[in-house]
Amino acid sequence: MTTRSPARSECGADDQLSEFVYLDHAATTPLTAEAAAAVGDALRLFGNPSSRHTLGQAARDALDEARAQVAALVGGADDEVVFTGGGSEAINLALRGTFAARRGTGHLVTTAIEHAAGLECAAALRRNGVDVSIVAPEPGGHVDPARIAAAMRADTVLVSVMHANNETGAIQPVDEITELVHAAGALMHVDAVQTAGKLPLDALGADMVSVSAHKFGGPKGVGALRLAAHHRVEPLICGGGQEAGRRAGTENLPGVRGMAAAAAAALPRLRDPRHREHQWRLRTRLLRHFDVLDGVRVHATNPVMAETISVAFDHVRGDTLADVLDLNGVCVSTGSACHAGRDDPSHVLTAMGVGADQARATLRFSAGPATTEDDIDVAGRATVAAVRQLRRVSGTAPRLQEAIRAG
Amino acid sequence: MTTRSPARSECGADDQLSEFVYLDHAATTPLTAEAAAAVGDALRLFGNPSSRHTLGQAARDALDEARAQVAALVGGADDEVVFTGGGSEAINLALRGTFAARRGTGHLVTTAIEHAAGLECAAALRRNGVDVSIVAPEPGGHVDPARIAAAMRADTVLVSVMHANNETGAIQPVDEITELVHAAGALMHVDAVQTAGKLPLDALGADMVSVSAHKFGGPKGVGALRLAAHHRVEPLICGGGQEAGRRAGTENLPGVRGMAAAAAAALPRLRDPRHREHQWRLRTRLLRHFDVLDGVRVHATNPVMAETISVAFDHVRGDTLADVLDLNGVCVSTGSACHAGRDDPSHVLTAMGVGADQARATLRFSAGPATTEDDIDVAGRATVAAVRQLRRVSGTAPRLQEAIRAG
Amino acid sequence: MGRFSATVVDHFTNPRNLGEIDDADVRAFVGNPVCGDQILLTANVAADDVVSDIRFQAFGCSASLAVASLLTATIHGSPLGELTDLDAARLEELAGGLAPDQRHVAALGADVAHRLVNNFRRGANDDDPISCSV
Amino acid sequence: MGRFSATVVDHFTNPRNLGEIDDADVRAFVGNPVCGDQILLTANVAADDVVSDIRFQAFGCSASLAVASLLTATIHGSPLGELTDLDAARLEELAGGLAPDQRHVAALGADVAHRLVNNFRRGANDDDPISCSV
Ligand SMILES: Cc1ncc(COP(=O)(O)O)c(C=O)c1O
Ligand SMILES: Cc1ncc(COP(=O)(O)O)c(C=O)c1O
Repeated sequence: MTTRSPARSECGADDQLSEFVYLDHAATTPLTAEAAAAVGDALRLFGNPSSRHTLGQAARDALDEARAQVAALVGGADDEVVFTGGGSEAINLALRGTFAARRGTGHLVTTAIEHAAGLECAAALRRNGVDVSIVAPEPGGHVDPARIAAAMRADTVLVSVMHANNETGAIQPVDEITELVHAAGALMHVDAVQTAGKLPLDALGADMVSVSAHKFGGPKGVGALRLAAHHRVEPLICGGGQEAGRRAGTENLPGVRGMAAAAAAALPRLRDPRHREHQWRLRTRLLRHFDVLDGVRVHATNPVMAETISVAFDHVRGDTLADVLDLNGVCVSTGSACHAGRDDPSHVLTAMGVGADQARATLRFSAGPATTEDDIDVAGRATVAAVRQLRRVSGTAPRLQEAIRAG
Repeated sequence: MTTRSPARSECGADDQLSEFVYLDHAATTPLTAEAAAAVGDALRLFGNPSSRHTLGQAARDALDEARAQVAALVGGADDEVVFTGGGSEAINLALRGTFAARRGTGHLVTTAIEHAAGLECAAALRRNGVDVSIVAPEPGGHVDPARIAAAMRADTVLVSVMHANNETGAIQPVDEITELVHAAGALMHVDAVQTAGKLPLDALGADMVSVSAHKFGGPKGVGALRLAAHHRVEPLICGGGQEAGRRAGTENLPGVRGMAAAAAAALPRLRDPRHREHQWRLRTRLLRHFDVLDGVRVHATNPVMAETISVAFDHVRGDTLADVLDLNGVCVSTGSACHAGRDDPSHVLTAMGVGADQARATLRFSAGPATTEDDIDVAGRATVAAVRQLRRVSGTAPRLQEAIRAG
Repeated sequence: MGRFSATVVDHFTNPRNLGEIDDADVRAFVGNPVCGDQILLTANVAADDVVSDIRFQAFGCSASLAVASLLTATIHGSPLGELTDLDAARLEELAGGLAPDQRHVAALGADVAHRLVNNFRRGANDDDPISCSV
Repeated sequence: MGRFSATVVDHFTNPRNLGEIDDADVRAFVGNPVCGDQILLTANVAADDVVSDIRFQAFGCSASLAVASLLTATIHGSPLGELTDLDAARLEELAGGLAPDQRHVAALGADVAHRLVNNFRRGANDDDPISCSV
């Protein structure tokens, strides 16, 4: 559907990318060339990092080096980085590990727009006797720090807020929240899965920060929790003394090396204003395509990640629209990937006050560092055509429209 | 140190293997060529299996195919396979997940020779109010089913016994134990991390079976729990609905594909009597090398895994011996890799009644499917020379010897 | 769209008989308030009970749109009497198979086909804005 | 053996002054009951207080064996009086660095060196089967 720049062909995922305009980077990203090479190298480095012989020590050295690279991305000292099996595990370790270390007592404050990992942890903690307060966002998709402050109590142990929302891209005021949480003597966790590799994390004052490699060009199934040295969590996975007793099991060396290489490749982008400008240009350009359509609404207000565009097209079903686009070689999603296949409207949009029909009419476009203006034009044109086609299929007969609204 | 067969060079790990005789397969194994290729392919297959678009569905199909391949290795239906971040996580899910689903009440029976993952889970459960009975092995390294039966109570929920011990290779009577456990209406978990790819697992009647890819030629950081459809565990990692709600988080597709390829490569070996005979020939051959030495004792009696040889050399420190061998290009370990760097004698040998001095004098040789008789000869000769050298260094003066014994 | 059969993809991409017949002999509407799928059929019936013209409009998941189109292609030129045999299983077969989470659209399609026959027999125009039977 | 310095590897692989002097002028023994490391030194001391011959036997971790050998190489030909300055830090330096979990052997080495001096000064033969100071 589009011509790719030659630089793209270095990337291992090129075979697939060349056929598709991929605008689902918030779900997962193609592996960067650096990460692919690092995984390949690590597959050959097969010793067990816990073995004392040369091959074990070579694996250990590779692990230590990777830890330093990931520490540079997430901020914090090397020994504050705990490798995990992904973003969800990091979040579980942060939330459930913190309360398990306190025998399941105390109060958790989190928000209604967290990822399923955060919300399900909150639900599990609540079932096990932890008090949980869930703060609703404002209609623009942001959590108001004043509402967090109001939810906090004397026995609040932990506050968990995401850095940017995966569905809307809304950037949350985590610095302000961290400040008030610390002032109240509580701990702060930030789910930075959507911002790692896109926004700097080293200045985050939170006690815990979760990231997932596959969202910033690393492999799937590996992530990290930045865990402040002063804070102790109960491990989710007990056993050997790996990760300084914070996560047992032979380390996922290929995954960790891949994540580290992706982190190292992402770091320079974080300091490069041209990269940010490019993403904003892409966003503006895509939205301009939609100007020819009626009934188009962008869900989140500023501040928002340029990369993530959540937009409702009235009288169109998001999942159906995504299918038409897919048939036209454009990969997007309706919201979080975890929701695919389920019919209930997004909990994030619902919490923002978006009605069920509007929520179901929503599509998420998410660009990556290699997305071009051509990609955006292909996607924009295909979307406009698809929306028009689907509106033609559903017709403009008042009765069907009325039914649609009532439904 | 040794000449390798040309077939070996297909293997991604060849660069390292060519310099070393690697006899530490119980700690971790080199990636098979099949697994390396599968990981490489999966790195290019970058969609999120939860995404509804074509790239997501391609990833989903690859995941489903891998699940079927792993199911063939562990036995059970495809939907009874839960992918995990390794053997330790599988064991944690089995043990802690079972009790969490019963609000942490009931009685667990396990053995003193389990891997740290099993023992630490038992300790964590005990801290949280579960009653735990730990059954000691017989001096030959085997758990007597009668002792398990004696430990069981009316409220016993779960019995967890490993298939073969990682330090001694002793094969446990898990079939007999499963039968008596089921007769008593309790659940059975088998830690098959050491036997997967070496012994058939499909006939295991246990309700749960744990495996780890890197022990049978797959990548590190990925494993599986075979979880009977009738049995529900509380997830360790809450969040998205992946793994049918049993383990949240974007799936480790490269890892899972690598594990599946390794499983498929291992399956024919399981049915090949020549492979078993080869492993027994290697074992016998290595032990014959030690005939020239005094004070050599093999810890486990039959039945034992041919691959795993745990042997004490009197008046020699196992860790020091391992270092000498490492300097001579032979990689072995003193026991479990998790123990490396710690001075406390092995909990497995201690439970078997082996004294601290004998336990510290122990080395574990563990062969793999590609180990040759040449490898064994190199290792055998190097070990004999090293034992003699170290005995020379410590001397035969009665006082030092006496001190050694007293220590 | 690997989850869809070639037939579904075809009808989804190139819907047949799209639209609404203004002065139709008979109309039928069905809606599923759970998943939101909706199909409107308008048809003309010739003297020999054969469906001489039929159009659809639909809102919903991709499979429901495809099944609505497939339905009109199947019904067009058929005697109304044959439609009573058109059940969900038959529609699923005609669709070249449906994934488990798409199967409800076959029931929806069969339902609206039966409504079309009933409405014609009763001389009624099914005008409930939402009716649900699935 | 990437965790060991080149010096440690050298002394571990090619121990200097291995053995026991049968009629030694002085003997010193140290043992660490926690980790089990043990070093026996036997030495002859010339009239000018210079160590004219020294041998070791050792049991323990690789680093302890290497340090025992290094110790004899350091002591050999030196005046006994200089040995009191030989502390754990100096031994670690001579060893080309020790990993944190190996550092206890430097203390063990310094201890047995000091015992050698003391035993010679006191004219005693340290014969406790196990003595521990680390
Ligand atoms: C018997 C046994 N169980 C469990 C494990 C843990 O597996 P992993 O390190 O892959 O988590 C191991 C190996 O480390 C093992 O040998
Ligand atoms: C904000 C957010 N948190 C957590 C996760 C979970 O990450 P993973 O699927 O890698 O476990 C995701 C993505 O799935 C996410 O977008």
